[in-house]
Formats: sequence, structure tokens, C-alpha cells
Amino acid sequence: MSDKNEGLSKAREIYLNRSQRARELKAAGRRIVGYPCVYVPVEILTALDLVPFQTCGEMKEPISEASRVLPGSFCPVMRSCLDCALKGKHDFLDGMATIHSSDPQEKTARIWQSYTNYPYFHFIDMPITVRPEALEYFKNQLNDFGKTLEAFAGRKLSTDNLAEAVRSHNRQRGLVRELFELTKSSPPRISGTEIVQVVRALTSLPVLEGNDLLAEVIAEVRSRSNGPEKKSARLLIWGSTVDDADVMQVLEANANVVVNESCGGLRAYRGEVKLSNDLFEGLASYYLKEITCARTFRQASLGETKKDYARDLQSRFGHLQKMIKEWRINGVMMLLVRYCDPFAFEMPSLKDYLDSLGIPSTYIEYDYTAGSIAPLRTRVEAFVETLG
Amino acid sequence: MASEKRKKAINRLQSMYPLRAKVNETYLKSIEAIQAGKPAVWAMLNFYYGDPILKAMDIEVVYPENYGAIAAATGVARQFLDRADAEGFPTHLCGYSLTTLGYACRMMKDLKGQIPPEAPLGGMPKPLFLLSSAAICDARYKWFQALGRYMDVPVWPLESPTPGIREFFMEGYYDRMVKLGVQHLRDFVAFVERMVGRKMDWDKLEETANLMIEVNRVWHEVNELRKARPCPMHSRDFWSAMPAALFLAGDLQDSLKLYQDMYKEVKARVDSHTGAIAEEKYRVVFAELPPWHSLGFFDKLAERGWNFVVESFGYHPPIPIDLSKVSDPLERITRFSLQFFAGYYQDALKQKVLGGTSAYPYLKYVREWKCDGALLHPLISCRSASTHLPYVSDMLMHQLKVPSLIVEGDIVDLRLFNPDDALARAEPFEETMEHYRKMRREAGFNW
Amino acid sequence: MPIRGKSLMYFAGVDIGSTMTKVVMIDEAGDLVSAIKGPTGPEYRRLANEVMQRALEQAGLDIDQVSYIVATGYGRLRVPFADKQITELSCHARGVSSLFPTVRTAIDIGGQDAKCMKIRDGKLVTFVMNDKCAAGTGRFLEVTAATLGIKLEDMGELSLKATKKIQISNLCTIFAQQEIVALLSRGERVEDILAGLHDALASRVAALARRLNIEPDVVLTGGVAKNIGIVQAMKENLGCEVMVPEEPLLTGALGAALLAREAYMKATASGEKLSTKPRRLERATFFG
Amino acid sequence: MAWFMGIDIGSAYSKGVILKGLELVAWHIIISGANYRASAETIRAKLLEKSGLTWSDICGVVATGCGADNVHFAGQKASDVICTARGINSVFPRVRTVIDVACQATKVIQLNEVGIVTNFAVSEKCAAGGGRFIEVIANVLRVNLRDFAALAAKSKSPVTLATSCAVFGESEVITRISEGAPAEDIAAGANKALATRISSLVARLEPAQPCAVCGGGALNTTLVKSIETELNIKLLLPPQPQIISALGAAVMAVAAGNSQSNRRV
Repeated sequence: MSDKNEGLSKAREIYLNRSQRARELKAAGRRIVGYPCVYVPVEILTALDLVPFQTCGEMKEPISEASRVLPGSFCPVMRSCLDCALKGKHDFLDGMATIHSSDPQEKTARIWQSYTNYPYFHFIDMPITVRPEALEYFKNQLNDFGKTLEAFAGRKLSTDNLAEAVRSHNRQRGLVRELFELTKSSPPRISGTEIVQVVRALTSLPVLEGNDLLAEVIAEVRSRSNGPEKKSARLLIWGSTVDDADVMQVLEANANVVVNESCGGLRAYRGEVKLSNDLFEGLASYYLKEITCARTFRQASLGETKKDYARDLQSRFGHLQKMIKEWRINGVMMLLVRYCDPFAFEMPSLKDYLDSLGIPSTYIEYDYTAGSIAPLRTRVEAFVETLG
Repeated sequence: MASEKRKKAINRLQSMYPLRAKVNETYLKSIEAIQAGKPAVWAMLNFYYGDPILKAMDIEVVYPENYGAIAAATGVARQFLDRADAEGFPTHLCGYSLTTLGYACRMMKDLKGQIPPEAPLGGMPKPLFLLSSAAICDARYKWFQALGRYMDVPVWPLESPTPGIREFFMEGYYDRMVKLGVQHLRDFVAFVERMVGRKMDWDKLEETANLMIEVNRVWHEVNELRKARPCPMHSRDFWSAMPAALFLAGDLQDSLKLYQDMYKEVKARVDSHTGAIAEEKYRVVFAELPPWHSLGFFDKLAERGWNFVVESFGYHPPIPIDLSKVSDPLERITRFSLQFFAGYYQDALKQKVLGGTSAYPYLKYVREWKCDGALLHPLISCRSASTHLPYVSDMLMHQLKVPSLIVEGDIVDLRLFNPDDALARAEPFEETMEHYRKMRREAGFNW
Repeated sequence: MPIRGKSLMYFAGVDIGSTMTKVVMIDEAGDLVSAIKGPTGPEYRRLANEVMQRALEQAGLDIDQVSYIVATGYGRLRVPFADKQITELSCHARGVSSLFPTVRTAIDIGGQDAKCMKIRDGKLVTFVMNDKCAAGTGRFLEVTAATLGIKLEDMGELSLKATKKIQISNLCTIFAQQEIVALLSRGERVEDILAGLHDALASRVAALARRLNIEPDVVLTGGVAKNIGIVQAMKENLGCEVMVPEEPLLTGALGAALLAREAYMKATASGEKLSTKPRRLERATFFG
Repeated sequence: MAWFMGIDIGSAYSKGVILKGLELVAWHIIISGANYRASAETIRAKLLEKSGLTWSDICGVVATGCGADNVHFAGQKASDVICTARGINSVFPRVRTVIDVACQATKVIQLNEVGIVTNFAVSEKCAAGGGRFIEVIANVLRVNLRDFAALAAKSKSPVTLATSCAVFGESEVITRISEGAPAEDIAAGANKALATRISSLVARLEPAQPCAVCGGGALNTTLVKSIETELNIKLLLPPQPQIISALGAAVMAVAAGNSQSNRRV
């Protein structure tokens, strides 16, 4: 092959050694603020010239430190995140920005704060509904977040800087969507595994560097001749977290994963923050309403006094219908991380919805450890065999 | 002989029985009313926030969380759990939620809305609407949302702000929580009015709110008396008496009187140095839900001199707060409900314990109730009641030199709690508590 | 030793499970020519070779006479001489329906997991699998047999002697085991514990199967199907008749062989050439 | 002359000792099996046989372990935690922390100079913190438990087993096998995984030294080494690590002294 895939190999390098760039920037005098969940509005960090770094879990790392402070039957992703932190893998961080996107996030955040002492630590509370009073409350939460960050960064948060940051991050969202456009063809021009590596790389880089990487990857992928081969099915993965290339490789064993609707994939990039004269309004509304994670309570109409199950499903899962059509999906894999309650409660209803669309689906569970990868393989391959 | 001794092991409060009787009586009344066709609502433990509204609107309420415990205790839970499994709900979800989902599926799919004959205590009829809450365990609103698969009834999820301890003290934070709470409650009242086709009787709400606050104030005072040595009231009496204050079960006017009687009895015991057990050797705090099915276990420990003097903050009344100046009953309710955890924040910040709502109160209790040890009871399928416990035991040890005994159990898989196992741990734990008693003295603690 | 002159083509299915390795060989007409079982150990490849060798000997064949080979099961990717890999679910479905043409639901309880398969015209339509966390697997029984100090194969008969059914917590293998220890120390009878145990496992698997609203005929396969106690408990928990193949361990390998045959026939019919692996049984192991 | 008996009926093995004063006269170990009462009987018979004593020579019997109730001839029952503490104290009086790696769970016990428990922790049910985990892996590897340590010792590069649940740990091991990982690396990996879990349990108590290890798991020399490396301390190993709890039970029988209530006929 003549293709060099420099952008992709760069992304893979960063994926394999996520903290390297952050350490370089730290050495160069930049300040790094970690965040464990895509619900943290990184725009505010960027606007204050702080480097956002998503603290992810590591499936291959056995949990030791975290098992002293968290029980076994607990979100394994957050256990793993905290374990890495307690083992000092994030020793380059100047602070942490945490958020109440779900109970495990909230509870882990507090324990994280108690067992570490970063110069900066903030916890953002987040409502569960999209009601007006909830949105108002959340907007004020983001205001407080901005205030504590200003104090930490020792500079004011100017409207221009924030607007600029919002633009940059919106551009990143746009580029990621463009990347996923490249999986609409058959065979896709880029594999789900490659995309996981790229997306994970983005969450460990300053936004502009991430955008450059994306631009490079998109350009080379467009013209590559060594893309993934056509496999017997085109799958959509739906779940809370699919951020490990090895897991994705197993999911792609005999199929093409063309949409990864999880927070290791498209989910955090599907919408855009509205640029209005009230930027915090825009941020609050984007993060509370636009990110389609199971953690937010959605219903057909606010405060409805009647329940219509079909309309209810549409309001909760409607966004998948469009994807299924546009990406010509012929199978959906509902991938649950064990002990992820918000998603676990969703399973039967989502299956009802997919059945109503006539799309075959299967529910697969893994516990975010290396040991759970192999059992995935048989389930995935068998599912694809039933599609063929 | 032994059984006789056992009966005497814990000196139960006489004033608890009429209170418990009243609660059971109103529970049965409510079932009769419901069976006679009066609309009922399924609600979750919502910590004084939604309950007073329902009470003022004279709506019958059933609590699936309590029902889950009943189903487990009566041994019928298994079939509902298997049914939920067959429906495709992951087996590691909260046992109470799976019980309810299996129950709803059976009732609505097999029996066209009829209450399953095997359901204990009259079962739970199809509700008018569902009231869920995000307080303490925020996955619960997904549980009631999932019920929509079986019942065409609307659900109202109550918001429950959960601030960080430092963040809570930022300028205007508390007021914003109140603003959210009041507006949210106002909309909820409108929703309830639409559902029942009646208007809210605001005078009744006023009265209900005030009674709720007063009942809980008295109940708080009763528990304050338990700081005395020997402790006059055992956790078993707390759990028996708790529903009237926590769920507002029963008539609040009656409850107030009965809690006042309880105060008198406990006060009398304090004055006469009468303990809840014969010989108080160890003062112990109990963490989270007790093993309802084998409470006899506490009698065995009582024989060994273990007095359970205080328990999880989650079931304790809020620390009293003066709300007499607050004119709007909705705001009074909101502030009271927020006080349930916010009441601890000032102190938590002083102690620099940022480990969160569920963890801090244990330090306060252990210090003020002068506990020698903590019995922590993590529940395999109830993450919210378990997650913070390792942290709690770590804090108790490092800040107060108080050891913890961890005994695992579950809320529906009752056999996971092994009393013999637990009792085998009691003896070495006594040696441990003795040891740390010395350590505390050396470190200058006063107990 | 049978002489196989009449058939020109032979097909093999190799099923490497977590505990047992099985090989089934069929001829052109799809008739069985050999079936061999052996334990799976840490040396998958060598055992695959050995079992294959024995199967060939039993069939009186040389490996070059085998036209197409399909590998299935946990170790399917570790069979160097296999031409194609297919999951055990599709293979069980195919194998079971060749033995019971009227089957609609197949339940396979293996050592690592339990599978329930919906079958239409011999093909796998949909399935559910649970892992051992739900205790719905053969390992559940193995561990218990170890705890009780009895032989796995005796469990079934023993459980039929039960006078009562002790309810066992069925959350997890580990918990169940701790519970059994407690029951033993309380002096409960082994028979009664086993009866409860079988019922616990059956109820877990039945609940799993119900996710696919079970239709008769129902067939139970996998090593556990040899346990009469389980078969009884499954009947009770499913509330319907349950059929069991004579050799429940072999349905996967049989299905693999049949799928090998079909794939090969289909290809030759359409004139395309299927790629096959070199027919060598090299003695390579992970250790040598 | 006064002889005392300690019986420990565990979920996997039953152990017993006879003490004369504090001197070990006889000890015996058998597989517990399904009938604990019978196991207790066998142990008693064997101990008397080995020591050449008769039942009437025994002045006191203390039983411990999950099957203690089945030792019908015991005068009293004692907690396994206390027995382990007293037992290790009688062997190593200076030891302040003992790690008891039993089949079902691991216990970390801190004790003072007279064997009184000062703190203890037991591994989480869900965390596969016991020797059973190794048994399961040995079974998958088709190696005898006795040879497991030796096999693990051969390993140059132990595999990393990330799963904390024994049940999934087994799946993970089977995967590694099918990926072609050598048995010795898997054995070593399993030891390392268990050692990691045990170490974080120990770390929970911030152990005082010197530190000893006992229970069936202590016979697994590579496991013990892994724990030593994890905690970066030296672990003392008693001669018969499996009988420490039974020994402690006997010590308690001695302490209870020569009174009729200390044994049942």
C-alpha cells in the first residue's frame, strides 16, 4: 500500500499514550484540568486557556487502589477512572472538573476529591429533567463553574474568549460528524476501531490540535485505498461507553461498525452549542438537552398527564431512527456496561423501539475489564450470523 | 429459657407499639380505600418533598420500595425477579425495581390490570400516576420511566439538587436551589390537580407542611435523647417508629401526639438511666437498610452488650430549622426537604469531609452519639446504600479511630445475609472495639 | 474399521468448548461416520489435533479425504486445519434441528454460559446468552459438586432422592457456594440441596429462555443435559416437554459438520472454489 | 497431665490439633466433604490415634470454622478470626498482622502481643479474594494444586488478569489460553491477581509488622512471594500454615482450662 495514514497512526499513538501531550503542555507551563464525563462543558476550560483532559478508564489495568474505596458492584468505568487517578497516572493534572451526570459520577467525584488534592476541584450539579426551572438551575451551575475556574486561572472569562472556544468546539463536533459521514459508504472508508482511537485522541488534546488532527485524518481517509473491507453487516453500537479499540475490534470481527452511539463515539458530537448573546444559556441547553445519554429524563411532552408508549419511545430514541436510515444499518448492538443503571433500565424499551422499526437488535453486556472481551466475540459473531 | 432471655434482650419502648399500630392501621385503611376504587399513586422515598403535596390532596400512596421489601420477606419476590429477567431487564439492577417491574408486567400483561393473587398485603393496584425522585439514588427515575412499558400512566420525576459541599457555599447557591425547588413543586401541584381533577386546598397544605415539620422536629428530639449513656432507645424501635415521620404514614395529628409520648418515655428512661439493653458494653451505629428478615440478629448482639444507638442519616429526620418566617408553604416544604442533607454541610465543611451527602453524617453521629463501632451492611443489589460505605469506614478510622464491621447482604436475595457469619465476627470485633477505645483515649477523644 | 468406499467427500465439524473438545465427521449424504470427545486443556491445538486424529481413525479416513472443515466453540479460532469458523450458536441450531426437525427452541447449558436459540427451518433466527454471573451455567454445578465432594455425573440421580427442595440463592456461583457451605453446616441433606440447586439453575435458564418467548418443541443440549435432575427441573420451570439428544455434547460439532457440508455443496454447485487450509495435523503446542 | 483439642471445620478442609500445655502433640488435616459431623469424628479419631491418647485424656475441646456447630463433642465454639489470631500468636508472638488465605475468603487480622484482635478485614464476597480462585484456575489449566506454585515460578512474563470476579476471571483465563498464553504465565498471572486483591485488603488496615501468612493459600509459595512484592514486606510462614486456626482453637481450650464443660462426650 502506498497510503501512509499518517494522521491515523498519529491518532493511534496518542490513543496508546494519552497523557504524553498533556505532560508536554504541562512542562511548557500550560495548566491541565481533568474531566471524567462528556457532560463537563470543556468550552469554559478552553476559554480560560486551560487544557481539558478526559480522564478515562483503562480496561487492561487491574483495579487495586479503587477497590479500597469503592465496592465491586459499582460502575466499572468510574472504578477504573478513579483507580488510575489514585495510582498517580494523572499526576500531571492541576485540577478536576466533575459533574452529576449520574450517581456513579457524583459518588466517585466526591471520593476523588477526598483522596486527592489538586489545586482545583469543582463539582457541577446537574438536574435530571429538561424542564425550564431545571435548565435555569443548570445554567447557574455552569456560571458557578465559570467563577471558580476564573479564580483558579487568575483571569476573567470574556464573552469573546468563550464565544471563540464555543466556535472551536463546535468545529470539532462538526469535524467528528464529518468523520462519521465517511462510514456511510460501503465499505466504510474508516473502521469503528480507527474512529475510537481518533475520538479518544481528541479528548486528550487541546481543541485546536484536535481539530488539526481531525482535518488531517479526514483528508487522508477520503483518498485512502486501504480502508476497511466490506463485511456481512453494518452495525450501530448503542451504549454508555465504548472507548476501547480492542473491544471495538471484537465488535467488528465479522461486521462493519459504522455508528458508535456512545460517549466513546458520536454521542458527544452530534449537536452544537448555539451562539447567542447568552452563551451560558446555549451551553446549558446543549449539555442538558442535546447529548442523548440515558441519564436525562425525556418524555413526549413536559408534564404530560397521559402516557402513550409509542410517543414516549419516539421521544427517547427517535434520534436513532434517522441514523439507522442514513447509515443503512442492518443490526443494532445494545452494549451495556455492567452496573450502568440508567442504560440498563433502557434496554427492553429500546428493543421495543427497534422492533417497531423492524431492525434486529441484540443486548450484550460487558464489565469493562479485559476478561469480558472474549465472551463478547461469540455474541457479536452469532448476532451477525443471524443477520446474514 | 434462652428464648425468654432473648425476648428481654432489647427493652422495647412501650410508646412505639401504638405508633406502629397506627401506621399499620392506616396502611390497611388505605388498602381498603384503594380496593374500594379510590385512586392511588406509586411513589418513591422522596424525603418530605412530594409526600406533603399528595397528603394534602388526600391521595392514597403506595411505595414500591417498601413493597419490594415485603415481597422479599414473604418469599414471593423471586417470581417477580425472574419475570423482570425474562422481560430483558439486567439481573444486576436494584432488586426492588426488578420486583416492581416483574409485578407490573404480571399484573398488566397476564391479568389485564387485576392484582396478582399471589401478591402479599393486598398488592399494589394500577396507579393514577407515578411519582419518582432522584434523591440519594438518581437511577430511580429511570425505573419508573421503565414502568411505562406496562402501564399507560404518566410519571412525574421530582428534581433533587445534589450540590458539592464546597460549592454549596458559593454566593446565591442555596437560594437558587430553593428557587428550583419551589417552581418545580408549583408545577407538580398543577400536575396533580390535573390528574385528580381537584384543586389544591392550600390551607390543608399549610397545615400538612407544618405538621410534617413539627412531627419531624419531635422525632429529632427523641433521637437526640439517645446520646445518653446508656442509650435509652434501640435501632429496632427507630425502624419501627420511622415510617410515620419519613413517609408521613398515618394521620399527622395522631403521629405528633404519639411521638410526643415517645419523647416522654425516652426522657424518663434517660432520667432513670434506663438503657435499651440490659448491659450496654458497646455503642454501635448501623449503616443503611437493616436485614429486615432476620432482625432477631440484633437481639443476639444485644445479649452480648451491643446497643445500636443511631443509624443511617437517610432515615433520620432533618436537623430542625426555623421556617416560621417562610410564608409560602411550597417554599417551607422545599427548604425543609433541602435541609434533609444541607443541614450537615456547614459542619462537613468545617471537618473538611467532602465525601458527600451519604458519608458525612456518620462522622457526626459517631462523634456525638459516642459510638465504639459501626456495623456496615452493604447491599449487593442496592448500590446507593453501599457505594459510600468503604469511604465511611475509612473516615471513621482515620478521623475518629472508630472501627467498622462490614457484613454483606442484599435487599431481595435475603439469603446473602448470613447471621451466623455475622455473629462469628462479633467476638473479634469486640476485641477490636476495646482496642480502639484505648487508642481514642490516648488520642484525647472523650469516649 | 468401517471402509468408506462409496462416499467421495467427507466433512468435519470441530467443537472446542471450554471443557470438552468434540469432532464429528459426516459423508457426502450427511450421514455420521465418526464422533469423538476429548477434554479441552491448556493446549487447545494439540488436543484438537489428537481428537481429529482419533476421529479420522474411527472413520478409517485420511485427512486429505476431508473436503471441508468447520470449527466452532470457544477455541474455534485456534484450529489451524479448519477452513471456516462459525459460532457454536449457529452450529447447535443446525445440529439440533438435524436430530429434531420440529425444534423451535434449543437451550444449551455449557460450562461458560447458557444459550437459548430460536430456530426456523434449521437456521438460527435469534438467541440470548447469559454469563456465569447469573449462575445459569454448568460451572455452577461443577463448583458445587466440588464443594459437596461428589461426582458431577452422580448429581442428577442423587437429586431425585430429595424429600424437599431447599431454595438456593441464585445470584452468583460464588455466593451459592458459600450458601451451600452454610446449609451443609446446618446439616441439610445433600439430596435436598442438589434438588434446590437444580431448580435454581433451571429457573435462571428458564427466565433467560423466556426472553425469546419459548415455542415447542424445546431441545436441551450441552453436557448438563445429561443431568436428569436438570432435565426434570427444566421441564417444571418451562412448563413444557423437553427433548434431549442421545449425545447432547455433540450437537455443536454435528452442526458444524453439516454447515461445512452445506457450504461446500453450495460453493461447488455455483462453481466457485472454496479456499481450504493445508490438511496437516502438526503437533505444534504452545509449550514446544 | 492435661491435653486440649482444637478443631477447625473449614469449607474445604477440616483440621485438628492436640496441645499438651502449649506444646503441639498431634495435628491432622482431611477434606471436609459434605458431612461435617463425620469429618469432625474422623479428625478426633485420627488425633487420638496419632497422639496415642484416649478421649478421656482430653480436658477441653474448642471448635471453629464454618462447620463448628457440627463438632458435637466440643465444649465451646470460637470465632475463626480470634482462633487465627491466638494461633499465630502462639507460633510467632511478635507478629502484629496475619493474612489468612482460606478457600472462601481472605482475612487480614491485626493483633497485639497477647494475641488479642486489634482490627481485621475480610475480603468482599464478590471479589474472589480466597484460594478458591486459584483452585478454579488450576482446574482450567489441568494442573494439580500442589504443582501450581512451581508452574507459576517458571513464568518470565505473567499475564495481567484484570477481572476481579472469580467467575469472570475464569473466562478471562480460558481466553488467554485460547490466545496461546503459556500455562506458567497464566498461573503466575492468577497468583499476581489474587496477590493484588489481598494486598489492597491489607492496605485497608495499614498493617503493623512483623507480618505472617497462613491458611491453605500460604502453601502457594509464588502467591506468597507476589504478596511480599506487592506490599514490599517480608511475610513469616509458620511450619503448618493450614492448622493455625485449629491451633488457636486449642490454645483457647487451654486457656479455658480443665473444667468438665469444656468437652462433650
